Amino acid sequence: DYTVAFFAIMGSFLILYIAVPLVAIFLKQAADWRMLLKTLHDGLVIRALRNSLLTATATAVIALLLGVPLGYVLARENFRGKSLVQALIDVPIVIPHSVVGIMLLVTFSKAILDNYAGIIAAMLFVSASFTVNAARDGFLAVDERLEHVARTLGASRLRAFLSIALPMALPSIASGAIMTWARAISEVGAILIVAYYPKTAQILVLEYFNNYGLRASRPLSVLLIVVSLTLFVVLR
Amino acid sequence: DYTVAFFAIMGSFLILYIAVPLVAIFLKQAADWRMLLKTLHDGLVIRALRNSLLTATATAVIALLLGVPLGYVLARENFRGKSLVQALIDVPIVIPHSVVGIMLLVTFSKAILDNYAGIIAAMLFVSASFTVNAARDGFLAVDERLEHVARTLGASRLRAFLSIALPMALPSIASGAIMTWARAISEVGAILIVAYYPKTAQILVLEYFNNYGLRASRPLSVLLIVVSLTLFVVLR
Amino acid sequence: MLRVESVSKDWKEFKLREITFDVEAGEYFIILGPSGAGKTVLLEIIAGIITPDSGGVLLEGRDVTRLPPEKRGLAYIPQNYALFPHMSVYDNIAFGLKLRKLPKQEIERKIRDISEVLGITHLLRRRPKTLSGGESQRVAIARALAVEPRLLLLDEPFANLDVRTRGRLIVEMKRWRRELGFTALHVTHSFEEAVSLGDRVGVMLDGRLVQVGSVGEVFSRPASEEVARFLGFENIIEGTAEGRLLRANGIEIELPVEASGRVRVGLRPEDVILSLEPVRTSARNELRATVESVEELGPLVRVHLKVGGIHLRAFVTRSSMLELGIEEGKELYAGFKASALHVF
Amino acid sequence: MLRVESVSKDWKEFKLREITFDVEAGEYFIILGPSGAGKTVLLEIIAGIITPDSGGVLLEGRDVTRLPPEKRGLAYIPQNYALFPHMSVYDNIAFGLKLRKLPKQEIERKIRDISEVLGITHLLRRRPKTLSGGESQRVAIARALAVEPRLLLLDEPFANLDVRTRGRLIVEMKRWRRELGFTALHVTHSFEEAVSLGDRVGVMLDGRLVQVGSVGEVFSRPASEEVARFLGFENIIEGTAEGRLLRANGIEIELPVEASGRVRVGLRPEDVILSLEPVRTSARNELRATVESVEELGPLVRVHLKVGGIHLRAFVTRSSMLELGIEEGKELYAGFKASALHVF
Repeated sequence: DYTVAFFAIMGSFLILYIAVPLVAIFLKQAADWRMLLKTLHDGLVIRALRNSLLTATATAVIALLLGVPLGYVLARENFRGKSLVQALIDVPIVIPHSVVGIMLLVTFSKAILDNYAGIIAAMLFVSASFTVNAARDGFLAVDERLEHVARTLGASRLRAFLSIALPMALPSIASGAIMTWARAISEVGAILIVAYYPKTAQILVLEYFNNYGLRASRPLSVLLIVVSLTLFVVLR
Repeated sequence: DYTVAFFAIMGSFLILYIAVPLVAIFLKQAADWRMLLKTLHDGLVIRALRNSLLTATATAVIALLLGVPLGYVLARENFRGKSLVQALIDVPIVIPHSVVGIMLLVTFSKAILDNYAGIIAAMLFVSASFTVNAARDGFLAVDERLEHVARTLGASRLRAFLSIALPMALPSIASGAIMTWARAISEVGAILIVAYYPKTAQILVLEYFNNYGLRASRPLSVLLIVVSLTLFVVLR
Repeated sequence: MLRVESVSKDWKEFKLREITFDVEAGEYFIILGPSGAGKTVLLEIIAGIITPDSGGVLLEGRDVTRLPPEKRGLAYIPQNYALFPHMSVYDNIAFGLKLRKLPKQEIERKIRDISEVLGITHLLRRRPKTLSGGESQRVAIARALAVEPRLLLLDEPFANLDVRTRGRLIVEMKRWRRELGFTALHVTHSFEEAVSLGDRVGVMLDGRLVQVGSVGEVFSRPASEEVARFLGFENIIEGTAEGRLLRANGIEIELPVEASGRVRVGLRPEDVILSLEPVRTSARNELRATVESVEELGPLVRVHLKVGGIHLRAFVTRSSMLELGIEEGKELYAGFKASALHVF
Repeated sequence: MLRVESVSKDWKEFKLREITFDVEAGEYFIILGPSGAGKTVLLEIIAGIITPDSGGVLLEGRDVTRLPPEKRGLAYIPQNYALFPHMSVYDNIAFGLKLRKLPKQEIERKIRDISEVLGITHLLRRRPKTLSGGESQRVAIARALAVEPRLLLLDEPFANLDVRTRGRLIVEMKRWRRELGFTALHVTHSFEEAVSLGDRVGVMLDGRLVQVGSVGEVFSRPASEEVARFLGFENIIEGTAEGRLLRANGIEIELPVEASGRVRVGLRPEDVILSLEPVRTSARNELRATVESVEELGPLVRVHLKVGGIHLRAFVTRSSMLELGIEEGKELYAGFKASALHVF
């Protein structure tokens, strides 16, 4: 079938456009494994990686604490302005990242400038929606009647939530939290504005590139890709 | 119900965390409307905005040209490695933005360094998945039997695609293209590495902030928020 | 024991209107109605999941209308059983007992006892997903009865089961009731369940409880035309009676009893016999009819007939349809005994 | 005109096996089978949407098995009509004509003509979403017939319509055929459609075409036990015949004809009559039976009986069920005429 064949060829360009850079950077780095080893002993790199992992994890935890209750309310209750709340949660996706940084600084000023709180603030703003939406979908997939039956058997609403809804929605919530974590660690633009220091790995990639060029920034990039892809595979 | 009330309060923090910065930046800027007017006459700002709009639009067009056929193939055909292709399309979401820039430079080197092609390359990598997924979902929602009937009535496969599947999936494809456009114009990290010049608005926000501080970068941020939110409202 | 008083509620597409009835202690009360009548909404109001717009629910004389479900002391089994899929059968049954903070041995003993009665001892380690429909229903009943509820609410408990399992569970349900002595409110659309299990039956149509009484009473003396229709009197003929003769729209029908003035009579479509030639006997009404349309219901066919100015529906089997050559426009004779008529 | 030759195909859960049949020019051929038999897959193979694993499709002597749908010159109407929702009714009907690059006046004339025959002239400006089921079906037929196809393929064309509309469309279909003279292949699970419309019928069970013949032939002489079962002979009794007596698992049955050796007889459940007391007459088999279970089918009830060592199914109406007090374990008499038995 010529039409489908032609469509498949058009589509392949896009697939290759994503696949080739992934393969290319690993191949190039494999030819330069000394640099990779050296990077693994670079204190700055280790500290930056630790900062990235810590802040992304903190972001995911905060998103869980606030986003899971919100997701439950969105899944179970109807209230005025619900669709506005829904829309608001998705707004951060479309705002330019540097503008997110400016917005946060305008609002919180020095409290978040160049500290861990600032990194987490930037990350949370751009990534919380993943946890909220996943939690909501997870709770929507739990038959409400299970909670009703639990309540007629004597469970309070909180108890029914903790012993029925939460454990059943857990897989969906977990994948939402992983997406939040991944989106958080991928953020650059907002963090550049709010908190250049303490240095995170994704910012350090930029700094090494600006100061020492492509070869210097490549090993850290490869490390970050490995972290991201591992998470991605876990998610699927 | 105490449980739901408590959950709603927890959730409100997150909603406020997104809503307050949006409101705050508009209020602050309203108190400083002279600066906004001045910005509107700044040639650098106008050129940067034009660059952002042009490159984001070019990205959306390329994503449409390559992503719609791919979406159609994913919706209608089964083939080995289909799930791998599906996964690959979503990979860019989880890779740190600065790393995306490094990957692209490693692969294409000087061809994309500091030119329009570079901006579009970075934008396309991070945003194409929105168009592909939306096109696929749009085509999946079109009953395949409509195309079958069109074919028994004498239409070739291409003709059936053009006169049945494409017009019916158009709303979904359009919203995917808008998301691609919004994601493209929001990108900072990858563009910083690949193409600091020609200057785009989202990079100029960063530059003004670094060189002249918050007050200088705020008006351009407000302009970009207006563009993004307008699009977002169109999308809903 | 349970008193539902003038309960009204608008909920999604359902509208409950002024529902009032009592269930006595130890009674098995059936609410019979077609799907869409609002039976589930009524159960959820009694369980405390939905709050009524007006009216109240009393349990043993106490108004519980505003009480949350966990404070009502009754058990609810929804139509899909709603077993907790992430817990073993044992933990499902133990759920209510653990909430009551009973000692572990006590819980084990109670589960052993109820499992033996319900014949599910061998299933205790299994996950709900691995159970058949009949097994799931037994587990759901065990979980509900384990907490010794004052009242058991059952929503179409046998609707999703195959014929054999259903028949067996209905028979067993009678035994469990004898052995455990619970009070039950059971909603269903099945006449079979109503006849086999119900001490009393309430007929629910379109959000209203239109007749309450013993099973025999309700089936033999429907209180109104719409109950009659629901119980299968699909033909309702209105006319003027004079002695034992009814005149309706140009046709004459012999009645089983004397009457006068405007009357309406009900006739079941299965009591209408179709034939190609007239077979006049003394006991029988026989009328010339034209087939308007034919509706297949599995092995049975519902024939819509035009008789003079009135419409009649008759059931025939698929083989009779073929033998008689029934299709639109066919002319034939429709006969029925006077005794098959039910005068309202 | 159409010849389907040993077509086999595994497609999703369906398995077509060696399907062979012919449709003559001008004929109305019905393929009758239960849902899940693979009827739609067969139509889609003939239409060219699915390629068979083996076997071939011939149209007017030419092998079209590898030809794409647009080169076959036939029209296909799927079960949901598949009207193009983004086009007006006019543009739907014009779709095939425009592809043929007919001049505009020619297209207009053709649409006017076909719309008049099908009674949809007043609908031409409407969108498909605003049409009723019956109107949609008429438009789908108009769109298909407008291109003057050699063969019209219809997939359960009346399944989604209400009784009245269905009856009317079946009658009209006969008229359209007379006026427009097309050849049709129509798949359905409805006996009514087969009887009303079919010149010939093919019975399709489980992916195989098991019997082809005139309607009367197929219904009166089912070729095998499984066709008989599908046509409603739910009871198949196997035993040893001696003259007109059949011995099966401890019971004796009088046969309508003489036979000897192992034979099987079919009996429709609607021909089994249940009674509380024996009513022995010369023409009738009468056996003591125990009720095993009861299955409600709308106004009809299927009673599963145990008679000696065999199982029997009988249909009774819901009112008879109540009168006879039928429930599990009930003992009663099952009777049927010898002439109701079909010996294979």
